Amino acid sequence: MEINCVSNDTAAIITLCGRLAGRYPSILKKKLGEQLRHNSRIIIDMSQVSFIDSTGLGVLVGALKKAISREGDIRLVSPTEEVRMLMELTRVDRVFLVYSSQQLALKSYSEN
Amino acid sequence: MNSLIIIREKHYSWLRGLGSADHPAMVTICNKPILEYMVDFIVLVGGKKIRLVFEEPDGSVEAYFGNGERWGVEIEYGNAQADDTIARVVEKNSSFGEQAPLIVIDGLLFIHYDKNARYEINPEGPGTGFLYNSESGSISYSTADAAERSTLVEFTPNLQISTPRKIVNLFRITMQVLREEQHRYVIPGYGADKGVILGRNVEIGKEVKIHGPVVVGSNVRLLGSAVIGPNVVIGNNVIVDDGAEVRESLVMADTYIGRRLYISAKMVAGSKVVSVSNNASIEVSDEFLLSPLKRSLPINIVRYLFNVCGAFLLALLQLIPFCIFFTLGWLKGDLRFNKSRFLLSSDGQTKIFRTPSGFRTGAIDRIIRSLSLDRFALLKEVFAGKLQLVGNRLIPDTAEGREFVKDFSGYSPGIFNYTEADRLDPGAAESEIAERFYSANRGFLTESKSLMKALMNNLLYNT
Amino acid sequence: MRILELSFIPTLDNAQWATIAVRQIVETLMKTVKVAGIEGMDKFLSEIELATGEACVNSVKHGPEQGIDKIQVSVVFKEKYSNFIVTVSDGNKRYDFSDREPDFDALPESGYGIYIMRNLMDKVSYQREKGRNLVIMEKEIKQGEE
Amino acid sequence: MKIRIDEMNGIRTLALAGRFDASATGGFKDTFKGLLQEGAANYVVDLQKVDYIDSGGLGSLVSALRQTRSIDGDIRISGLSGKVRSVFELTRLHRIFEIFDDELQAVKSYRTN
Repeated sequence: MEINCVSNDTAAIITLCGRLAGRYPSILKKKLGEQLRHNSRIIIDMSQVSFIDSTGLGVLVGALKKAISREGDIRLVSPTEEVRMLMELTRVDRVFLVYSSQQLALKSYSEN
Repeated sequence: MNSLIIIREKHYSWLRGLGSADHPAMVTICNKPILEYMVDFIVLVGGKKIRLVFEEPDGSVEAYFGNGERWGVEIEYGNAQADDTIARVVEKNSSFGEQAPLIVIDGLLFIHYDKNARYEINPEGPGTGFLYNSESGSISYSTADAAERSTLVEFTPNLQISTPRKIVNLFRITMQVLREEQHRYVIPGYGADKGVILGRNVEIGKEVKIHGPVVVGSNVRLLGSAVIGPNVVIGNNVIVDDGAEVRESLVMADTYIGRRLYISAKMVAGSKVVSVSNNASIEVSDEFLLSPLKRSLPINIVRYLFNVCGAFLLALLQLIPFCIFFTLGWLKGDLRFNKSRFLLSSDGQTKIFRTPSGFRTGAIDRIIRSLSLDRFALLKEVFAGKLQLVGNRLIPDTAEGREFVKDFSGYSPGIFNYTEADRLDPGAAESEIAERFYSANRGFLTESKSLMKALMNNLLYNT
Repeated sequence: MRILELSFIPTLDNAQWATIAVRQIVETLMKTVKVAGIEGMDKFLSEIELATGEACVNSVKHGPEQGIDKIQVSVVFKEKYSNFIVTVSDGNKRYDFSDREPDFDALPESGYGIYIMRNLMDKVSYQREKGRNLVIMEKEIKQGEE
Repeated sequence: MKIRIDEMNGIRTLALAGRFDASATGGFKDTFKGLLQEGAANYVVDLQKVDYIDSGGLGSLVSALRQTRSIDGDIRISGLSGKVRSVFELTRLHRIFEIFDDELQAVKSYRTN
């Protein structure tokens, strides 16, 4: 799995690519931890995540809690059907705001 | 009237892989195989013999339907080939077509019959023809001396017939049956609450909420504070873990639904989830969330309950006779009991029990034995979980006994034993075989039978 | 518990008798332990009979000449698992006991034997031991309740 | 195993009885060879009285079927008992042979196509 980070004034954009499972959730957790120290407004582009397991979801939720406690948020960009369904099953879909593109997600941050 | 039901791959293959490994015709609607609805319908219209004709035969269907006794019809099995016409199938199964009127169901149809209605076919004179015909299947008939093809005739009263061809269809039909037509079919289980049908051996946690209509299969555990319904069918052998919520969904047999999962408008089979709204499906490989279940359940608890219930019933029955005859026997000096130490399990636990001596001393003693009252004092051991109600013969704690029990890992003694149930000589080889065989093949049915046999034997052969 | 041990001079007729003997002894044992009531006992027996028959015929056919080295058949009943184990052994050359499925569409005229054994029995294994071939077949009595 | 040969409407019928196992295949093959030499192409093999069939028996049926198909003939099967039917199914022969309830229908079926 690839994890790429780009930061700008409004938010940090993390693009994930591949399977968020196995050892990658803990790597992502570290990355998100670092990122949260600088900027608590995060966008995660999930459009290229083919698979996510419950640990992966757990990392996202854990990071979201931290972000909110720092008045930030984690917003997701176009999760695939598979990921979206798993998020629904685990009720995680209720706590994340989901956007169809990075631009829209960025715009949502700059609006408030 | 006789009937042929033709099961062709092209009508059924899309159901493969949904739920268990059984034949797709065994996929269920409200926990009843689709094929069984067809059989029910044939029985309802007066069928006496049914032959299930397969292009790809399958043991699971035969294992389920057997010879049809349970449905009150004769069920047989036959073969056909993929491109056989209906006429050819009828020809191949000639013992079915000639003497009696024949109904042929070809394809996968869900017939929305009503078990309380009467259906009649009204052909004008002899002939053959279709009662229903569509791309996914047909129902045709021929009268005994069919020669001429007559026009399309219809059942009276009229029937709705669904032709499932996609998972979504199956879901809709199930919902229709669940919400509007429950009363029309015999659905396995018993009605617990309004619109709620529960199967055998269903464990429901204290805080579980069930909102009907809901149909739950057998061997199901709904744990913790799970929320089930409305509009849910749960198959056999399913665990819904604490805090999960299932609504507007079908959970197929042998599935585990993990803690706090939220299942809405889905079909779940093992680790496969299909969204009913857009037919998208995913395979969840995380076994903590969803996973197929092997068919095993906490049988020990159930066994213990079975034992305790049996022992309690027996104690109720025996209490008064026990008081009377033991007092009499004690006054008369007829009672001879030995105290000795017995082995409780193959790992060498022991306990002292009082058992009747080997000698029959008098009339009262005979009565006590014939009514099995000599076991009364042992019943408390069942409640304590030390003895089974029906189990192996108690083996005395001797060097020989310990040796014997050591290589008999299934040894689990009971107040009543298999040897006496089958009236075998305790020393003989048959007794050893029976003891080992039954303990390896415990089942509630066999045990209830053994108990009855033991009680009857005591009654018949001690007087 | 070993309930039958027999050996026969390899001819096709003897193979037939050995097969019938195995069926009979299994039936007798099942009746002794009163599982006669289980549904499908006849099917169970027929399946054991057919698998044993295939193994015996196989041994006879692979023998160098009829009537030299005896073929041995044994039946063991494991009460703990209610399992029958039928072993057929011969002194022939090593077999190719692969679990390849025959290519049904090509209308094969032989090669069904091993496939039949594997499908009728719960477990079929092949061993080579002290210059003998051992075909070991296991089948469990499954009762139709709980 | 016993084999009774008959003829109906120009179709040869072979009614087998007994155990159709490896020791019986020789007899069956010889009989069948004889019939082929007489020039008959269409057959019905009735297995109603066969209570045991093994791979040898099945193999000789398939071999016979091949020979008849090569001369545009066929072998149709009738009267499978439950036991024999399950062996047919196991070896997928139900897909290769046309299977009928009774001999007469199988014979008639040659006329209908």
